Amino acid sequence: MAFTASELMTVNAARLLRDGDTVFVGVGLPNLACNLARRTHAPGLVMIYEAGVIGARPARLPLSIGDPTLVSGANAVCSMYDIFSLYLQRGNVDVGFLGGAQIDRFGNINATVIGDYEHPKTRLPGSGGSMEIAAWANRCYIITPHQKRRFPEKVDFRTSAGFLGGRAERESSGVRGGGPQAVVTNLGIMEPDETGELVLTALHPGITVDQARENTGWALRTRGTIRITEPPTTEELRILHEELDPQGIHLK
Amino acid sequence: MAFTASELMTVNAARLLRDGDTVFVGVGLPNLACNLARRTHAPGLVMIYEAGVIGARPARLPLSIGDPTLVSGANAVCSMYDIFSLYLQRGNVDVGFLGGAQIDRFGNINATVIGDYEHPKTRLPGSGGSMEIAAWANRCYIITPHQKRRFPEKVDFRTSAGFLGGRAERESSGVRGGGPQAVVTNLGIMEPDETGELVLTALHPGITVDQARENTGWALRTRGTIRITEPPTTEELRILHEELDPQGIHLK
Amino acid sequence: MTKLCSLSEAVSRYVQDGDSVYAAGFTHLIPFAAGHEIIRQGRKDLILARATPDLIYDQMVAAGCAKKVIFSYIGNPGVGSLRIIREELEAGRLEWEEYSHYGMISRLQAGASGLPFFPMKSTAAGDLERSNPQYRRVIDPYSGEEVVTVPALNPDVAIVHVQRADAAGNAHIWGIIGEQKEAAFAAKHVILTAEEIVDEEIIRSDPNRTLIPEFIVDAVCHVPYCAHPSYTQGYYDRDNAFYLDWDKVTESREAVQAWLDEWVFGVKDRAAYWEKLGAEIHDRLKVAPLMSTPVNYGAY
Amino acid sequence: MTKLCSLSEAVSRYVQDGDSVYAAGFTHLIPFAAGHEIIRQGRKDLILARATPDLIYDQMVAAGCAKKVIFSYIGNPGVGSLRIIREELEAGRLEWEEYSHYGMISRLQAGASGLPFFPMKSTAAGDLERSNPQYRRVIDPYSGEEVVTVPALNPDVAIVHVQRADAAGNAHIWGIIGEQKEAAFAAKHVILTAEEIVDEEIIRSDPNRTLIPEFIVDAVCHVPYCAHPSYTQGYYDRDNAFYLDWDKVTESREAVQAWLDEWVFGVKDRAAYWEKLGAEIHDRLKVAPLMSTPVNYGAY
Repeated sequence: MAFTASELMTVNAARLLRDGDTVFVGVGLPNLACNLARRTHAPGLVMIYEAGVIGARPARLPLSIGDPTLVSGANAVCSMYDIFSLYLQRGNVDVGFLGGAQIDRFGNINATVIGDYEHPKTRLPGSGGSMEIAAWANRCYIITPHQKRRFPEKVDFRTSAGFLGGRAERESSGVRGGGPQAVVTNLGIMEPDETGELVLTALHPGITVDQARENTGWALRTRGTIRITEPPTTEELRILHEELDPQGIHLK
Repeated sequence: MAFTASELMTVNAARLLRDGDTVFVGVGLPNLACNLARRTHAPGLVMIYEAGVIGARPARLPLSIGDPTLVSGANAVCSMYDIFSLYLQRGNVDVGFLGGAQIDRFGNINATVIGDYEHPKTRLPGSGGSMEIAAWANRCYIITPHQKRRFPEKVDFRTSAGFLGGRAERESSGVRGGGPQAVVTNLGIMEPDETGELVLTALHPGITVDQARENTGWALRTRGTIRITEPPTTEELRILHEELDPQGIHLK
Repeated sequence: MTKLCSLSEAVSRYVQDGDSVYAAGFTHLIPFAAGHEIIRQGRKDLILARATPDLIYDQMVAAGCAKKVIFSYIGNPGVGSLRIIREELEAGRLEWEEYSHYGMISRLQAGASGLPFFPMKSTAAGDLERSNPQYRRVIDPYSGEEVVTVPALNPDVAIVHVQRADAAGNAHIWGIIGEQKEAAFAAKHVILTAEEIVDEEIIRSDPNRTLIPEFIVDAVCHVPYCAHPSYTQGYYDRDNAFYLDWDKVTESREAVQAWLDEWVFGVKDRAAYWEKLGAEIHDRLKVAPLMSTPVNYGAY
Repeated sequence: MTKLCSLSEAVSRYVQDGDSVYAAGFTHLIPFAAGHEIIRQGRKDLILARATPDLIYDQMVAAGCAKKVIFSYIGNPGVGSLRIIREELEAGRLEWEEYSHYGMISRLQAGASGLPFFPMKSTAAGDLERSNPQYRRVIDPYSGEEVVTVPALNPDVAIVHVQRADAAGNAHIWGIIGEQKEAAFAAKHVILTAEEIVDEEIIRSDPNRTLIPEFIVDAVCHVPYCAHPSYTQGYYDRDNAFYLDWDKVTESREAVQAWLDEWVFGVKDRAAYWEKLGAEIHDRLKVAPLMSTPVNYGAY
């Protein structure tokens, strides 16, 4: 049984969530992952959206981060200032999901520019809320396809803090959150080691360490025995395709 | 025809309000004065209460600054943080009414302690919102009975800024509001001169300059010809007694 | 997940001797029942913070629960003094820390936001700033001018009374909303008392009305009439006669003790207190309904 | 006092060449009709500030209205890039100033509060702070640690779309409330557009729902469907197909000009634009009602 990259990433991201977590959700795969977790092992997950929606109960797949389906039936709606201050800065968010054009060896993220900031080769959307999520959520997870250009040794622009130049530097910076805990890709999972460097800790069934190394921009190390992830179950796939994304908008 | 002190003060305070003013209202006489003005020459008066009520339309005489009658039928209700920041600090308030145990020669107000702060002879309620109202409302009016102990040369504790040590000092402090514009008492009206010192500018009918001087703690000066205030009209008294305070709670 | 419990359990679990407590509510929704329960359970050395201590802290100070008050206005609103707190302060038997309303609320706002301080424009008054070393200044890095700062206030426990909440603690509040939300987010623990416990569908029908979300709430207590002698908008009126009476009661410490014996120690909970108030007062505080015009959220 | 006027009059009176403009709304209630009217009136050299420029600013930049953008996220939400703004930035033809969402919103919050700056905790990321000299730091006078600051943003004009307002400008907003209130209080002038103009008694029946009070509002314009292709909670849905289409239209400048000619210059106002969209789109964006449970304010 083969799985698409997006199925693998979504299911493995969902499994990282714990029951009772308060999650700052983005659209796309993180949204699917959270809703999958809520329907399986984490019924007590509280979903928060940066648009100011708390405890959303979307009746349809939200197409943008401000979809009205997130509001109807939610527990609470507040201003953007409140969501960033009372929720995120105050330390009320357990988990943040992040993505970006580049993720480097220490989990720093670039969502701003490729090339020089003043004269960019490619202008990207910019931080949005990710600078604060990366800093202040207790745990961050990154979901992204595994491609060499996405995983350079060093990002062109540090939009959001991973472990900066290493775990010690993040710790001495005094930011409250624990930084990136895992990067879930279509090949496997990378996690930070004691220095904050992302190392390979798991592979999806059928993927080799060499494949992961070839698609990473630094000399990717492994830690201990590489775990092979459990394949998506029939039930997980059923929920994803029948309940969460029946039109196949995100799960291609 | 004789008038009570509270009638005189209320009617004369009401006349200082301009149509369209946004007023930060307190309970008691200021509330009566604002409602009187709104029913006579200033129908466009916007009444704001520090409890966070905007455009109140009280159906009965509010007995406290947070009376529920202020809320039912109001234009808006906001948090205390918002009322002090978005309204007062931002400069959206034209007029503030103030009172206090002591008002000095330069219109500074003491509502905190009589005697020493650490070991007070009399502990008073403290600032509440008056420190900010005195600083940031465009114009402030003080309503208080004319008694020597209430008008010392210098207040024991400067809870709220009048002209500090003189108009120049307030101006150089950079606070946005214009400071006290008039003190309305049961004897007459004092206004600041070009140095910020309160001088007598008006007397109620039948009151003498000497009476005002005897009841003031500094050498009260007069400015130009002392104006004699217009007595309360029959209509003003009717509104006060029939519509605003039929039980005579404030107008004794 | 339900957090329903009795107010007695909630106080027993979340209010400890020596704690800093913020019983929220600016003239509205003041959680008197919780204050009485704290008195009944004999808590000591509390640090009582409130913009306006109101009668609730006057009663708690009278009962010997407090070692310190943090406030911005210690008056009996619309009446005069809070005699007990005033006498204790004048006698030097009670510690205090004093702000203006804006300073006090800014402390909560900083605490709720996870910031170490909040800036305010200068008011030029000066004396309170000089008397309280917690007022400080920083230079605005843009204009070079000074702004005044206050430090974050993060009470050990906030007590917030609301009109309606679900069993998990999502709460609708309307009318004067004072500093309820800020106190709840600033505190380490939150005890919610509610006039009504409603199905979560009621809450979810109007999410913009939810000022307090469940996941910052520790205990949800169903306490009708919790706010008497203050009021709950739409549920009952302020008992102004009580505010006037308290001014008389507090003319003598014996009368205060007798009052506490009768109305706090003499009743087991708020239901008994309300019952004891009697039909005449119940009737006097009743209010005719005046409903909001609903809004359409849309079935997306 | 009524402030009712046409959107054309409001733009003509309150939006001048060179002004800084904040068209508010985080994905919700984006005042597209006002953006189109600004294009039609040929405004130049505007400084366009918004957390998320969205299609509205992509269109205004395409039409040559802007000399600068201030933003925190320049994406087409749920779709991808904003091609026009991106190309102009890459080509160096458009000035810009960039923040994170929290930085941007804190600028408005400071502006709305009358403060010169707002503090934020450090995020440690560093590069944006180094690239934008408007990010500065102050020392927390309590802990001695540094906090990051941004300066107040006080736009010349804010444009805010709401569900319902009275003729004087008291406005009810529900659903995602983003930075509507902050933008209105921060700005020197406020243009309000509303799906419905209602009697003031409707507003006064629920004062806690009023986020914007009349006395900060300059003009009130009745503009149904103002927010298309974004949405108005309870009134119509987001037109996601439009967001996807814009991505294709902006593949060529000719197509963009043709679009502007047809949909902005080719219609005289929002009513004509909505009519031109046609019944099929009207139907697709319809939403079934889902009403809030009313609350009781009490007839005090």
